[in-house]
Amino acid sequence: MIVFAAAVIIMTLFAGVFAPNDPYKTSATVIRTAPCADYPFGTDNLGRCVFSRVLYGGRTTIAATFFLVFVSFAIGTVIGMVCGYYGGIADRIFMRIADITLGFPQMVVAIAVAGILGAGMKGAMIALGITMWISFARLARSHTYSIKNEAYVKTVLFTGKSDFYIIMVHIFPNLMGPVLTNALTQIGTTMIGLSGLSFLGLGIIPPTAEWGSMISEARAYIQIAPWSVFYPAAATIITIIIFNYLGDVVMDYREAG
Amino acid sequence: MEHLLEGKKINKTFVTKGKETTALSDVSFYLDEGEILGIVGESGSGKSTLLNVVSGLIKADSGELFYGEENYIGKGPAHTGKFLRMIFQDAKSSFDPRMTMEKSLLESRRGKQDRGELSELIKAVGLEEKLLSRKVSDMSGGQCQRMSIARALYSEVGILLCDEITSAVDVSSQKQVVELLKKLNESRKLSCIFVSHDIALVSMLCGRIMIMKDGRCVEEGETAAVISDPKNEYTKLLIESAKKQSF
Amino acid sequence: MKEKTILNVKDLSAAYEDAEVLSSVNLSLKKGEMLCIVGESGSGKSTLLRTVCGDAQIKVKNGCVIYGDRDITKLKSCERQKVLGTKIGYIQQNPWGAFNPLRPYSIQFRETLKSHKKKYDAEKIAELFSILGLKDPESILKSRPYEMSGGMNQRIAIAASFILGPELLLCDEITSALDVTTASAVTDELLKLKKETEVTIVMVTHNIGIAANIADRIAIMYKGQIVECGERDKIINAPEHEYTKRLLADVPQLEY
Amino acid sequence: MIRSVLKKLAEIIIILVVLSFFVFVLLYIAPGDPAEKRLTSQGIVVTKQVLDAERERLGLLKPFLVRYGEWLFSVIKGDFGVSFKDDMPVAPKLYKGLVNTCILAFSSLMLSLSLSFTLGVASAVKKDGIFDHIVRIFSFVANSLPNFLISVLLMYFFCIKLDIFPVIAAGDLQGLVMPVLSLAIPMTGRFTRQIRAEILNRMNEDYVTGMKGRGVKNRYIILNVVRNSLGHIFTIVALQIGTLMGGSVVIETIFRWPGIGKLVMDSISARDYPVIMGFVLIMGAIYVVVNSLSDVLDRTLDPRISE
Repeated sequence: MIVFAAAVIIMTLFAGVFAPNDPYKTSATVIRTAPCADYPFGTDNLGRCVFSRVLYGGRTTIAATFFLVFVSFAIGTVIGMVCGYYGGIADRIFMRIADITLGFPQMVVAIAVAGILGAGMKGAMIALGITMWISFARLARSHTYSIKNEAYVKTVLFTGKSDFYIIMVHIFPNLMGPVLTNALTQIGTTMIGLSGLSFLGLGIIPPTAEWGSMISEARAYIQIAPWSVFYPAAATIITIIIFNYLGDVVMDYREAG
Repeated sequence: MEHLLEGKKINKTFVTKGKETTALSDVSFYLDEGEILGIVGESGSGKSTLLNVVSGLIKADSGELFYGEENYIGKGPAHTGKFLRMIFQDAKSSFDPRMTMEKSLLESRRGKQDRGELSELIKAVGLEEKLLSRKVSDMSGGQCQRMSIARALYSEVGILLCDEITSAVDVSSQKQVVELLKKLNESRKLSCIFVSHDIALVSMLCGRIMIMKDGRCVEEGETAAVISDPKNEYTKLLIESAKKQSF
Repeated sequence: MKEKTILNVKDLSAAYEDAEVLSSVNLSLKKGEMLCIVGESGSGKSTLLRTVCGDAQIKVKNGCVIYGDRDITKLKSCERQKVLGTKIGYIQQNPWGAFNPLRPYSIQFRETLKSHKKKYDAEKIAELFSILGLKDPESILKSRPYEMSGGMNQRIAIAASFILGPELLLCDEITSALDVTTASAVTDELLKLKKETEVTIVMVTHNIGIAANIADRIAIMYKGQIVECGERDKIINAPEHEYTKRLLADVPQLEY
Repeated sequence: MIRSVLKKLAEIIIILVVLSFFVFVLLYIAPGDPAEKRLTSQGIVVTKQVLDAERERLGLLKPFLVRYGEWLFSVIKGDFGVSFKDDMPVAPKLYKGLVNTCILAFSSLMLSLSLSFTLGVASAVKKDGIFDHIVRIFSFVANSLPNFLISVLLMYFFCIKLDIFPVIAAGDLQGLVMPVLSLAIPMTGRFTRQIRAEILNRMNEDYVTGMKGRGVKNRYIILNVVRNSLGHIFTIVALQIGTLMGGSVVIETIFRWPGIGKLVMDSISARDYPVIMGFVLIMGAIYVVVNSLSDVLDRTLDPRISE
């Protein structure tokens, strides 16, 4: 599966190399061509190469997903560690907020943001990020809290080392495992969310290639050119399955010890 | 006479779920230089809380704690670490799973590091030097517990607070750890508070004993005197039960 | 006492997934005796009990456990369900490990009895409770395990085993999680019950001191094998195996 | 018990007030002038005078907090203002949409819950059997499917290729099938996985061994385990309410189901703020109330959970 995941990432990262055609070049002569040698996945309503668009679209989706997961991971982990380590009133307030926002309807946030700022990648990212960083923060906090109460951290307290030293040397390395696992499992969910928002027109705005918006556009002429829906759909499903499977495997492995 | 460590009228109450539980009420104790004091009690007697208060890990509600003439109540472990170290029940979790033993040991000393002394100490606690390059997952519970004693010694303090340190290891390691403490007590004048639920074990190691129940000290005195002629009802029951486990 | 063998462990080897825990264990139990199996953590003593009960995670590699005239390691799960409880009882170390912590004892007693097509007999429960030093059986039966102390729970677990009237009772460190004073009270009560019912008891413990005080016979386990087995006096006073000697020397004794 | 319910109630109210404030702030900082937008959308030529009059009429000239207070009070009275698009009161529109959305969401929730509960418990009990493997594969794949994709594919095969169901859900029973399925399939996958894991986890508790040791019948053991898991399963469901809401917006848009989600999607392009605000507030309120309820329920079923 790692091989598949790597293949997907490389294919889309170097979309320019693998793509046979310009994904944005419209051509009136080849509108809705069925898959053929020149256009492996056919063309869409504007005569654009679906295969190239799937590759470039993958780049948009995957890059946005990784960026979002990474930012949430960074922010969430830092806040979680600080809350878990120091406790106190700030921690309690944070936990209340986290309890409430955990699972808060992302779509509602996205709609609120899009309704006011207008549609766009920024709104979609904010909408998804607002709940995602919380999951990292909660996880980091609970692990920090339990590591802090482990005998080895208590032992270090007697040596007079600074809080920063303890967090960086003892706590952070020991919570990386579970938090990174969470990052991996979040990838699939984030892709579903991002492409869903784009599909609704609340995320990436056409003509930028993105799987969700490609499917949304092509839906109108699905009877005439089903390939322009099926290939991006298949790409989406396969990618999500690959990353979800990876997440499951790592999770099982960690649970088994 | 001046005591090495002394606690006066220590009180501590925990609040969980809106309910108050008194963990310590008016507990006083002292520890003289070169002495091993045993504290015996069952779960919930407050013995571990007392040790945590003495070490500075938990703050007492009221009372006084003296190290020599210095009242250090309210000070945290960063301060108390200059003269005492605590050793915990769970030996394996006393070491960072990602660190080698050597790193863990070096970390414990505030002053100048001395690797020669380190290897000497490892031998003094009955371990081999090559264990220093290991991580905790490759060591047994008994080895870890001796390693944590070595770590405390390397930090150059004179007082060890032992919290049920032999409860999680098998009987032969338990014996080894106890013998080691005895030896260090004689050779290095190490002073020690030894908390345990096992009165038989304490009777083998400690010169003086304190019996705790429900957050109070119910009896205190020379070990031999307390065991052969207990005054308190609870102490009698405890000794009675312990006798049923000896042969 | 008539010397009748009720359980026979023959050349038993068993393993969890890949690690072998028991190797060629031989043991026979006489009716009405109290046998203590003593060993340290990892010696395989608890696994031995669990193998007799038929734990699905343990794979029997070799040998058998004869109860009656059958090898009970080969029972189907529905047959085993009928044997466990009524013929062979089993109590584990965790005092909260006998009952669902969230439901009243009375319902769970009913479920236990119904599983064996027996009637709920409040009087018999009350009688068992009084031997075990449990006062006010009605209010206890109405309460739920999570509200009760460990000692209480372990006593009620013992009552739940005895209500089914087993021939053989397997006790896995049942006093290890309790305080010393509670533990000795529970042990005394168990002995009282044993006298009344003449049940055979196998008691697993890491504490040879307990064994020395209650056992008729003692078996010493070390690294998955029984290294020595014999009458209580012989094991305590004239041990033969090196490990037994070391164990006896290392156990802390009250000094005064 | 009563105290904790009251506490929860106070908490809900505080959260809702904070939420409403955020919604109002978002609106306040939003670019574009609602008055201008409103006039243009009605085809009126915008002059300074007309604009000022319109602003005055909409109450846009009053101080921020006064406007918030007035808005909050009318919302409490059930008045969400008038639509910028057609001057009609928003509340009835939201209400009508909400009823339709609830029908859709509730049907799919019930469908997937009953399915996943059965599948989850059964596959946990028969762990590692053939049935368990099939359930695991199904739930894994279903969980990986975005619901907009499912609905597009379902629509293609059942409505266009096979022509069994109508493409546009008219709000009747037949039109309900496709949207319900699209919502329920991924949700069933997710629930099944979580319920299976929860039951498996609880099967490992010591008391299960204890019961087996007394020869208690399997049936009773499973009932005990399921009973103890219920509280947590409710929490799992409550946490998915957010996803369900989001999903219904997508599904309603695709199948043109006349729910609140479709209403709000239509309003976004028109910058019809009162509708958007009402939507966010109502959805937030439902989410908060459902989760508080499940929390109380969980604590009642398992009193060991600490405060």
